[in-house]
Amino acid sequence: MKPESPSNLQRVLSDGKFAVTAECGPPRGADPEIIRRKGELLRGHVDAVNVTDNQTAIVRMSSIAACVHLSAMGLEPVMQMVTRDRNRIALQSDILGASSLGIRNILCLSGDHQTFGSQPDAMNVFDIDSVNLVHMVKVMKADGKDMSGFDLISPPRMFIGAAANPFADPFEYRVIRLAKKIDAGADFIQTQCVYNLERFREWMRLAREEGLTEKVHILAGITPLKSEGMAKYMAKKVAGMDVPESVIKRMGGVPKGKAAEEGIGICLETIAALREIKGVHGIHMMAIEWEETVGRIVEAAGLSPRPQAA
Amino acid sequence: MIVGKQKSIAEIREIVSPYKKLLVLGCGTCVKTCFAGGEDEVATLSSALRLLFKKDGRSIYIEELTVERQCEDEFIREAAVAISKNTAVLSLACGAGVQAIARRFANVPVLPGVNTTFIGVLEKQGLFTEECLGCGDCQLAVFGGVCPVSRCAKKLQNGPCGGSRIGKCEINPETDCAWQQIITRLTALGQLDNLRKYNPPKDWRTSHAGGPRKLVREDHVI
Amino acid sequence: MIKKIQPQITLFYCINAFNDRASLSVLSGVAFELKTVKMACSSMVKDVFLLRAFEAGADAVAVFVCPEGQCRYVEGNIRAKKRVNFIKKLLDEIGLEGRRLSLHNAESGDTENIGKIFRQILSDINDMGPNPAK
Amino acid sequence: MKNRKKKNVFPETRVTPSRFRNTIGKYTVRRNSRCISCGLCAKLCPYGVHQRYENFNKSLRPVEHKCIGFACRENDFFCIDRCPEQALTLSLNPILDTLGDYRWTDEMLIAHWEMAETGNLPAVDLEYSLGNSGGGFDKIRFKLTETESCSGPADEDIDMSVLLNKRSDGRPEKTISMPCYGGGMSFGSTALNVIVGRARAAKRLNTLTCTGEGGYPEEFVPYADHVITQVATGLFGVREKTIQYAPVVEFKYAQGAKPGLGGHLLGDKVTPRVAAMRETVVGNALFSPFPFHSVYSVEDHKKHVDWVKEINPRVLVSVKVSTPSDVDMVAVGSYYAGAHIVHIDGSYGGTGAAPDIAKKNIAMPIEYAIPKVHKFLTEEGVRDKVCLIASGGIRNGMDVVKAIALGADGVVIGTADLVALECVRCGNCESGRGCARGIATTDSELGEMITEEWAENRIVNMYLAWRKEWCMILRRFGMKSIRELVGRSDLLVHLDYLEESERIKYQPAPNIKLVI
Amino acid sequence: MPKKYQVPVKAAPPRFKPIGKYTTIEFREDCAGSCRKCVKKACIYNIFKDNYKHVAHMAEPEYLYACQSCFRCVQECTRGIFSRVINPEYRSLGDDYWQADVIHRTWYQAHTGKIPVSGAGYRGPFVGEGFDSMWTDMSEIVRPTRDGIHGREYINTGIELSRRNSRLSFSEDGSPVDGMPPVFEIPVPVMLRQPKFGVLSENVLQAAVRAAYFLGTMFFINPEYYSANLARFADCLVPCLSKHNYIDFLERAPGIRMMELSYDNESGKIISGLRALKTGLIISAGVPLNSEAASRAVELAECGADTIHFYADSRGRELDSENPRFIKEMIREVHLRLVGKLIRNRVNLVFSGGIAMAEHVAKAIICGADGVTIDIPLLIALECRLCYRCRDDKACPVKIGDINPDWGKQRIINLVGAWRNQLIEVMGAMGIREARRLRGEVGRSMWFEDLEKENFGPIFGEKKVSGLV
Repeated sequence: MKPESPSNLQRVLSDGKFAVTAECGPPRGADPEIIRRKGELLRGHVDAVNVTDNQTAIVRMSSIAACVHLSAMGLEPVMQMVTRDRNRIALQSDILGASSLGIRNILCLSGDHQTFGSQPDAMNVFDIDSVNLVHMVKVMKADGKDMSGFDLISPPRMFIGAAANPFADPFEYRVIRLAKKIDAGADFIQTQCVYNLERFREWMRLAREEGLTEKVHILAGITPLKSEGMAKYMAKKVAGMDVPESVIKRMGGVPKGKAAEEGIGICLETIAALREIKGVHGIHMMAIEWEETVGRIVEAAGLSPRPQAA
Repeated sequence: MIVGKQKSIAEIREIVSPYKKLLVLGCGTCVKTCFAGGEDEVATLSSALRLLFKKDGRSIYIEELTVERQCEDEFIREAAVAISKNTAVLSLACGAGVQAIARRFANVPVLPGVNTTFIGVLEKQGLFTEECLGCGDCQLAVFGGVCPVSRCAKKLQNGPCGGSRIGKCEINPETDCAWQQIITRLTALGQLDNLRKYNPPKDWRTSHAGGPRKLVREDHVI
Repeated sequence: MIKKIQPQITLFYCINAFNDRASLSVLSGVAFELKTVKMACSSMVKDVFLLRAFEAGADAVAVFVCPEGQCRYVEGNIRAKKRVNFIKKLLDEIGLEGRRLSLHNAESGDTENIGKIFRQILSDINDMGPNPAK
Repeated sequence: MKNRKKKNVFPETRVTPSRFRNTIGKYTVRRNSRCISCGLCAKLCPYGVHQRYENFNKSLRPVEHKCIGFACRENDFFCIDRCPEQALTLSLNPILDTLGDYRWTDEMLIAHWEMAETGNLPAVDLEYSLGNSGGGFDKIRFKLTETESCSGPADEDIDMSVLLNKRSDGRPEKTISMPCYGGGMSFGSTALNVIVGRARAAKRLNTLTCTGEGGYPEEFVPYADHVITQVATGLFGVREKTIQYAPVVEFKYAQGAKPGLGGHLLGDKVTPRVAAMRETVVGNALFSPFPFHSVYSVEDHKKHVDWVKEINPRVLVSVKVSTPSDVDMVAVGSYYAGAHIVHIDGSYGGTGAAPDIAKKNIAMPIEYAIPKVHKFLTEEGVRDKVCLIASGGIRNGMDVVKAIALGADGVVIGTADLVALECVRCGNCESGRGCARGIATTDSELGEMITEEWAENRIVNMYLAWRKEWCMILRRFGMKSIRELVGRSDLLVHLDYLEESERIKYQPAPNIKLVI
Repeated sequence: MPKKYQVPVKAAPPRFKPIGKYTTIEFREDCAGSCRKCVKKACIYNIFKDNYKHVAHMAEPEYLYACQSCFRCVQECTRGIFSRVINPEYRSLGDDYWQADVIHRTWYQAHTGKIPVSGAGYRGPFVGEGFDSMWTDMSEIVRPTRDGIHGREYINTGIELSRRNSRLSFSEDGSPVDGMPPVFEIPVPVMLRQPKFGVLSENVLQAAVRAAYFLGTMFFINPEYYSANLARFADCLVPCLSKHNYIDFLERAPGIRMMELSYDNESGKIISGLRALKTGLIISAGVPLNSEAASRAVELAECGADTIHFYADSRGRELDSENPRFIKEMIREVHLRLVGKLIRNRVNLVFSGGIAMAEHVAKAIICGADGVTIDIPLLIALECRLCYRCRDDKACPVKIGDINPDWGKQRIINLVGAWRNQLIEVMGAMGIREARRLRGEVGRSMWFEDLEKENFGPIFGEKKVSGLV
């Protein structure tokens, strides 16, 4: 592996192509087959695969290990890393390790609070926050120094991602926070699932006004809905999610057996709309435990085939 | 003030059960204010314990006393006579008070009757909220007087997480989002620019990360 | 010879709600001991007084307060109610049964109701047995 | 003519609220936790019950004594109904059960606190003119007139002044601008700031106050023109100098509340300064003898009066006596001995400390003594030569004019001054460290609870409120001067002396059974 | 100079917390009381601190009622959590004659032996029923002693209980025809009488009898309660006997100096007989205070009783009447009847019933009594709360039966001492040096009706409302 070779995702984006990423949750177990099977479902449909880091604070196979498995299959992973579970020392060490294993993309997150997970009695860390993490990776990469200022013998190569939620409050502040992440060193941004297009457009408009879309690649989040129940659940129970009433109604308006189809239909419409928005450089598919649908959607949306890695 | 909550009767019963003569020692400052360890709570708890043990057919002698503060020698001293008459002390002070008593009276078991919960304020009747973590490096000037270290579930220093909704925190819809409050307040103060600045990782050495802390005032040491 | 022990009831009452010990005469013929503590407002019951009544050997403690919204001190009866509920929980924790403590809205002269309340308390004591911490 | 100019002195009101955080009112307004601090009540209430700091987003506790109570229901600003959260409750303040007594009712006390705060008669529906005693002033009323005339002279054109020297004996024809002056409260029994505050008030109102028998602290000197030097049986602090300072010297033969007893100052109150003033030992209880050791007869008394007149050729002499059955004789005797002012002190008056048996049982109430003395002086033909001052149980503004109509020229006020300073009449003036409210005490801490200025303003305000009441009465009878009212007992009625049909036209006195 | 009579008082603290008048209601939930300005810490009477000391030991919240009513906690509490209330027990203490404050002041006097003193003015009604419708006179100049409260020992409160001959008759040889009658004096015009109810245990009787003995006054005792234990106090005992048992009793109880014979139509005869039989024995006649009282007084005075002791009911009312008059009027009637018959000086009149306060002693004497007896105040001095539960054989809330007789004795001595000082207060103000001179001195008193008529009559005309209210 040549250290200077950039990530596939970075190349797709810098080539000005509409990128597609998808999410892939590692298993609650040690079996690598599961992650390989999931990877197989995504092969050819996406430019990179996000591997979550103990998502929703439930213990799973580590993100780094899962990334390595995918990498070995020839898929490009985006390693997610949360500040919830590691202090700054562990974070840096893991970044160096990940880089050494050929992982070239990182998505810096603060992580879901442990109260939502299976072990709410855990102590959290939150030594630094996600903006600090972005900045930390940036400094490691660009200056070749760790946080203490020590010169790293070989700096990690990472295409740095950060998350943004255009739907959380306070809305006015969301763009400021985006700018902050960009200033800290984010190369790309993956957003929370978009159902409320209107609000997303508004957010993008503000981001454009601030000139942020020139500085960063924004990938809009997409999650296909399976049922009315899921839509309702996401609307009510999932933090930071904005599922408008109209979407829930739409999901409920079709017979039970047709709901999944309707969900996919909504996705496709959304993707079509997103592609019209200036500054949106790609989508990020979060098909929760429904990876098989990603390929179908990508194809139907006319985003297939994906550009080949050089 | 330090906010605490009395332990459950079952737990207290467990820890006091080896002793025959017990001093229930209240503290008249913080824990009194949050109704965990003042004169009234001492009286109520003592009475409850007497009933409890009597019900079980056990006899226990319980003495009641409340001093102004269990964390200051001058007031601890006032308890010395009562302590010497009993085989154990059930302290209704915060953890500091319990340890201060333990340190001053080497041969007496000192048992905690209160869970020290946080440093907070009485927001309104019956509602105490945490306001400070004692991190040792106060940045409230930047945050418009609202502390993200104690009041944000993730101690975020650079803005709200994606879970903030209608001013509430994602982990509990009853909890106000600290960042929403910071933003509201800074907006009102016209200091929103504070938030555009990047806040570097916090130096936690002044907090618990640095181990038990000491504060030395050289000017007070002779 | 086993001496039948009479149940003991301690009654705390607000004189604005109930100040008519004569109406307790409806209970004549029922064998129990009654100890009364009158208060200028039911909010004068402190947690500790209720417990001390049990310590003093009461099998049940009743608190008579004014009907809601009619307290001379505006919220005294509400305070009393909350304290009683707190102590009920505490009694449950101790294992004395919170049922031994009860709060009633009383009105002077309503002897029928008062009789009913006492009969209920006595039947409760009968169920629960005497105060085990006597 | 100089004096005439002075008669309508009309000091300004300086609003002077209570020293205490929580006020006591007739009604209680409570705010429960439903309150969302919206601030509507503060905007609505024109009486200032609900207040807000501009920069503080929580509501403050209601200022209860300003609340006009259930009568407010009619108003569209009635906060209880308008509160969007129903967080406010209005009720009669149950604390009133424990406040006041038969003579000074709860409402009378609260009303006087309000007068002392604002200088106005209270807006709240309080009965402040009638006590609950069931006799005397509480059953006497001014006759109803055909028309309740509101026209007539304006307040500032009504003359309230009283001429103290009617003897035409070459001594100053001193007047005071209102028909009352302050009774003696000694240095030692009452906090220094209180008595100096009274002196300052006396100066502003152009009237007098009295040293009591505890001597003449130098703090009085700036107000010397308004301070009576009392010569009592203990002769504490009586010096040539203090006689020379004084416009009036008062011989205290007896005090209504404890007739036949000398003053009594408990040891605790005898602080170093008090002891120095009284030339005695710190911490030693002081009993004044009774009566004057040198007075066995009217002739002896005359010698006393002459002695004082000799020392200060400009001084007027007042003789303060209690009300035995021969009070009329005593009054005439005093006059013949040379007194300018005969001051009769009835049995129900106030005091710092007196045996309960004396306060209740000895000597007659002032309501009887005034007409008795007035009549006798008139029959003797000397009524016009002497200024008759009454005191002892004269509580409020209406009592003042009733006393004048019964025959006094003016009255002396003690307790009401203290009520203006928020006395609650708990009666523990002498026990422990003294007055818990910092009025009748020399305790180093309690004695500093009141400032001179606060005391002055409160007292002035109360009299300004009273003056409004007096003016209404005088206007009702078409009078322009309080002097016209003297002895006009024909304008009075007594409820017990009226036929039922007549009686119901008058406001009945409160008749509440109190727990005593 | 002879030794002057003085009552040595010394504090005898109550065994039970007296029922206080006020306390505070606090909404404690609004504040836990750890504020720097906490009024509970600042209370100048230290009420709250003391309350906490008690809370650990008391089963009942009585100790809460120790408030002196200064309202500072109510007004200064930063959170305004206080309101003040009257103790409901205080509200139901006593009745409308034996009022709560009368009981309270009696407790105070029995405790301290001091006279009740307070600040501010008189706080009661203008005028009241009974003794409350009269005032005593004072004098601006005339004084029995000239030195304030000093020199009071020269005021004599003593009265006689023995018969006085108005004049001596001599035989032709110049020797007195009758022997000089014995002179029997007591130093206070207040005698004690065995109460009609209450827990009259041996201890209680001992306390009262020893107090009477110590004070030099008399104790009127029911003969059934007489026991050998009391024999050494015989000097102060007055057994209340009837014609059926007086002979037996006098034989059984040696050393009795005075006895009382309950009145019936043979009383005159018995008294004459006794006089001859027991010269030197002081004989009192116990007479119900009813409509016949005045004529019986005349009858008994004429047949040679030393003292006539009239019994009104416990509230000082005439007996056997549908429209009873008050003892004040009854005393006037009896006294004036004897004066009218010119025999007032032969006998001494003692009245019992309704004497609740020191002022009643002075006023009864002014009305024409020589002395009074008290019973209920004795019980109150021993902390009685007049709950009358003993009448139903229920337990005494203050366990009067178990008192220490020495403590009880001191309490009663304190009470009588305080009353005597108050009597002196009144006599001093009036300028009277002898209690005997006070008797019947209505000229030195003022009566409501007279004052009204004299002073209000000319102004307001005729009074249309009868009575006081």
